[in-house]
Amino acid sequence: MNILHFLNTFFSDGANWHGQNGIPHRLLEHLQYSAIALAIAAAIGLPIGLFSGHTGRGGYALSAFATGARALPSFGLLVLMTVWLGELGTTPAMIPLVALAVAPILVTTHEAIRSVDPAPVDAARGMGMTSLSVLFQVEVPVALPLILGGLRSAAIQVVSTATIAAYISLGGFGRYIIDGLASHTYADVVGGAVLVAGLALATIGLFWAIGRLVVSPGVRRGC
Amino acid sequence: MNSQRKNTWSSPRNVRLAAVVVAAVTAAPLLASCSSSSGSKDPLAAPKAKAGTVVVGSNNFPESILIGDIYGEALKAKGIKVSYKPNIGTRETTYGMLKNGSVTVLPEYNGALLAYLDPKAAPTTADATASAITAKLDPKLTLLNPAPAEDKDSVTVNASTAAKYHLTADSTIADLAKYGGQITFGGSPEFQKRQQGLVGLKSEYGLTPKSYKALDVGGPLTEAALKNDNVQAADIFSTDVTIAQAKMVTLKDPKNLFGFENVVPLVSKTGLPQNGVDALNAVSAKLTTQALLDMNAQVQNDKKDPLAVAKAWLSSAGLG
Amino acid sequence: MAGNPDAHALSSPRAKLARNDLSTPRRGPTLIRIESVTKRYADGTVAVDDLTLDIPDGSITVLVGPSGCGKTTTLRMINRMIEPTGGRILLDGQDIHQQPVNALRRSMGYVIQNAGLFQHRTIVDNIATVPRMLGWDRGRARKRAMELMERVGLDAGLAKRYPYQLSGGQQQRVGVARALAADPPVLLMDEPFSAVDPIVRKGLQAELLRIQAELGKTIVFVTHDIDEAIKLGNMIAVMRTGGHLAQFAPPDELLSAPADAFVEDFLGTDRGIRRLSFFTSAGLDVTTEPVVTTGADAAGHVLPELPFLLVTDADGKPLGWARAEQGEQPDYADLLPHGRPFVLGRESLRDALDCAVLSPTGWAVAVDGTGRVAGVTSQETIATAIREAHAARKTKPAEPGSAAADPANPAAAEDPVNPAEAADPANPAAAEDPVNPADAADAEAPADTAATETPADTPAAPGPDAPGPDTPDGDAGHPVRATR
Amino acid sequence: MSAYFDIPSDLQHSYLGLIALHLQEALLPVLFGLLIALPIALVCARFGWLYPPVLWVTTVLYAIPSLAFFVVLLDYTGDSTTTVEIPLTVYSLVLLVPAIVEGTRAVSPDTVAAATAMGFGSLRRFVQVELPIAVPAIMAGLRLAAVSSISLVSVGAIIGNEGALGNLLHDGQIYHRNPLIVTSVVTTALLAIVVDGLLVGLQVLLTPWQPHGRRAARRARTAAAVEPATEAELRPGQEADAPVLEDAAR
Repeated sequence: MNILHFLNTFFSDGANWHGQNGIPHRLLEHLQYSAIALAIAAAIGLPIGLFSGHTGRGGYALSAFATGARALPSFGLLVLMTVWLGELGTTPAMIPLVALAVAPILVTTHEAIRSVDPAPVDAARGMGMTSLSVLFQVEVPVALPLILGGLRSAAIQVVSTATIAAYISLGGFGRYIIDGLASHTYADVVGGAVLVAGLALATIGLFWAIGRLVVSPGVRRGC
Repeated sequence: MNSQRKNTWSSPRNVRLAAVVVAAVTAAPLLASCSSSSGSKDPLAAPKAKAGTVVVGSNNFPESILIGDIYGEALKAKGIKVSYKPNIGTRETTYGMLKNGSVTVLPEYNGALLAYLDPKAAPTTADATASAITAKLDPKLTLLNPAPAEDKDSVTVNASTAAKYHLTADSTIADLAKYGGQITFGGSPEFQKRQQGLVGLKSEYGLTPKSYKALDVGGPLTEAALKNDNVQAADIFSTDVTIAQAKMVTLKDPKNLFGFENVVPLVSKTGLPQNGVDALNAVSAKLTTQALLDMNAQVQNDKKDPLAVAKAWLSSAGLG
Repeated sequence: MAGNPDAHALSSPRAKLARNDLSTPRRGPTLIRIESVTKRYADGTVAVDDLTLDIPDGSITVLVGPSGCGKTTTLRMINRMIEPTGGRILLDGQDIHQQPVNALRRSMGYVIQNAGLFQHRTIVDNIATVPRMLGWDRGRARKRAMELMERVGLDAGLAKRYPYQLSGGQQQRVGVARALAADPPVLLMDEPFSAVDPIVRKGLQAELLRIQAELGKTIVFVTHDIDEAIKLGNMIAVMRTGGHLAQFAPPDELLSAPADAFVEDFLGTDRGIRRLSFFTSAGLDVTTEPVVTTGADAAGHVLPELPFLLVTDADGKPLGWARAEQGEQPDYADLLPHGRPFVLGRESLRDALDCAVLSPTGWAVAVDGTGRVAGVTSQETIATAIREAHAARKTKPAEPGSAAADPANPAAAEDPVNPAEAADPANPAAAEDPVNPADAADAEAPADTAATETPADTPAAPGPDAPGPDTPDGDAGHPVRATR
Repeated sequence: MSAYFDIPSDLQHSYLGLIALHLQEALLPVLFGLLIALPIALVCARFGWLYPPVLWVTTVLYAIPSLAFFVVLLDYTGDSTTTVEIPLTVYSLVLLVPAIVEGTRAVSPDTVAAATAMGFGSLRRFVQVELPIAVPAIMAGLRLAAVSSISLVSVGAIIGNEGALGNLLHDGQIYHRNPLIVTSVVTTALLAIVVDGLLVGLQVLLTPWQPHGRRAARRARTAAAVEPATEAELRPGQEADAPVLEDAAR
């Protein structure tokens, strides 16, 4: 098979395993871009989503914002930021990645908090919990699986989209794809694609593990 | 409802049916991809151009698009049906499309093409270049007459680097090689693996930069990288209007690594009628480096549309 | 089962209430006073309209009414989950609006439909929530939680479970335990038993009455179920759509004298029968004449009006009815079922009548607290007792309307016979959630339902409660309540 | 304005032409995705054991970056819109299959039982009962697919002018015409928002039984505030319990 042949070519090439263009270095770069983008997006999306979900306010503004954020073309934004900021650092790449990740985090967090069974929340308020206690002791623990789901979905998209950073001369696995396209070495393209997909799947696994660790068995229901 | 129809979907017959549906849906793309990949050695199996229409392609940088427009309009002036496929990508891609017939005419640069076809060739004259290319060229393709216009890849350093290492217009790439361990080199992604690229720079001049930054084909990323000192030296087209603007210094290439870079139409033997060949040769006869520089400036500086610039030049040259 | 019916009867909430009223008037007559309270929403909807209500201390006050009558809104205004737009609510004479809202809420237990448990916390941590908020250390809070689990009849083995592993009935018990955790004087209950099936609900209601008998909380209880209201309430506030108070009265008075057509309609058509629940069977005439021990000589036992003899075993427990003409010996091997007997003195005239109607002979079997036959009685005798009971209160069952204006003895109703259901000899324990799949799957701990969901049979303090002011007095034959 | 809307000749389309091309490249795949997703979802809904493996396959497909997908397909389908449309079809499919399956699964068991009792066959019940009730969930999936598809088309510019409005990005760079880049980004975003809005409108038309808009939402809130605990508001929790308990029993 064609693809398998390419994969073999790519992964058995010793040059792809060390140095600046080696897989370990590109992996670190890719992880770095993804993690920073996700962290910024979470720092924006989680507090707003928690607050709006808890108060039930701003739902419309939020969904409008999310629609807008989703509508922004990542690649276009990348190019636009490159020409506007006139530099080649990570900033132009971070903006589209953050814009991409904020929407799912924000909306899922909001919806997750909103969808918490109102009965325990009512009970918690009725027994005199402060608003913050209600949020962090009742709503968040119950909404955690959904919130993690939003983060996971954002993380997958970021990992997958971070490939386009290579278009503006950054590193990461996208390097193999862009360079492979330019020099017509398909082994590199296929290898890069498989690495990115693998990383995305590893991300799913990571979030599954986090879920096992932090979600109460009472919420997981032993499944 | 009679009882026989009650469990339509769980009867064994329908389990099979379901399995078939799923199998078919998932297998179809796989089958499709297998058949097309095993069928042809060359994967670029795009549909052939419509008979009678000349497809003018171009690579993904403005000058190539501009020359493509010139070729196309010149052919149209001879009453030939033309369709454009501009801005395709790199030579690695466009050459394949010429071979499989999805592109008929492509503006090329003879030295670069040769370096692609035969990285080891080192011709010293334009004619030797042409014959070397012809020897390696796909039998379905041919080169028409080269134009006097030249546009080379060049190793260009930015103003601060030039000052730092005392590089002037008289310096050579070898002079930069001494400082290779201190510079980051920029260029297109494909430059890294080309003979007319890092490979040749190392073998001919011993230049091994500290690191390489993959940018674009002598485009805005490269220019910006040079200006911001993200890279200290870069591959940039010798006809690029920003070299002069930003007081960059282009280093001499005494070993002709970037060889003879005359603009030349690369065409499919069967796709272009004789009057088309004549028309393109007429264009090449009049296309000078100065004309190219002027037109590039109109596109880049005056923001004129390349097609309009091409038409204007053709009519001024009496070809349009 | 039914080992000590008298003790149970006397530990009924009303008994407890009465004792409190007479001996320890802790806070005066009214703990919560709702004064001209109105709740109007921004869109103009009026949920509660100028409601004034005095909720007596240490008893169960039920707010009942159809959907949209503002009963829940009223309840939620008491712990300031909803702020009124007019009027004020006093707790112990203090305007609750002047008090810090969370401190106020922590001083009131709050139980809602579906319990509202925190699914991410174990049962013991759920119950310990308020104590922990009040700053108790973990050990003390857990210890308290374990005590409460026992009090509400939950097996200690459930402590480390999560809510989803419990049946609906068990969850609701946890909800009650959680509300009681910090020992608040006030308990607000918002349709707590509406979401469980009728059998479980019955068990939970009995359990609530038992706990209330022990703790004597001030309970405000919202329900849309008038039967539940009558069963549980010392006082019942019937509300109508638009947030108006239709009537505020003890259940007996409500049944006998509905204030208007709305209340009458809301009560349903058989309120006369239901009211019989409030008449004790204590003074009912029973005869032991047609009762014989199996195998004994029946000569002279057969009554002219009853061609049957009730046959008991050697211990006096009923075995069944034997057909017998006067002067003949019955066939002890061929007995008709005796049907459900009623416990004389503990159950109401309604139960006695029900037994009689269901009996194959038309005669009801009365037993004592140990299940030994106390006698049999005919439908006619019961009817006489009913007439007398009504007469004692100067009311007539056929014309409840005429009694509506009987304000002479409002306090009487505060002291009714304990509800029949509390002493239901049909085993409510085993019946709790028999259909719940969670329990069914709970093979590891088969004991927890059976052992822990026995509500009525484990009165905690039978002995000391026995002598009380509502002990049936010398005026036997008349309902207890009529004596005050 | 001309700096923004003078489209370079090498794109061979007017501004409006690019928009039309963009919509075609973005939305045809969504349509195909839907057409392929329906039978897959139907089969998954009927045979629950198929759903997890299908979900895994779709997740893996979704993890492939669009750029790599384009480039790999370039090998087979050449420099054509098909190269862009196939990955977008796959992505739409991946979003729509779970949307449809989850949507139909969320249909109340009572409704399904009622339909079955009325004599609906399995297929007919899926098409006439479960699918319509699942429309909001499906539309949510469609909206996501459409919006992300519109955004991803732009990446096609990298494989050689197949990115419709995205091609403006590359041209804006090579011709030093930043306004073209702005045009590309803004137009693409607006297209996504408009298409999203149209899909919302379509959903309103398709689901006349659902309350829509702010007024309906406020009405629902007020009703809930008046009698919060007596309404069915608390039911979701109960419903969520049901399958779990069922599992426990099994």
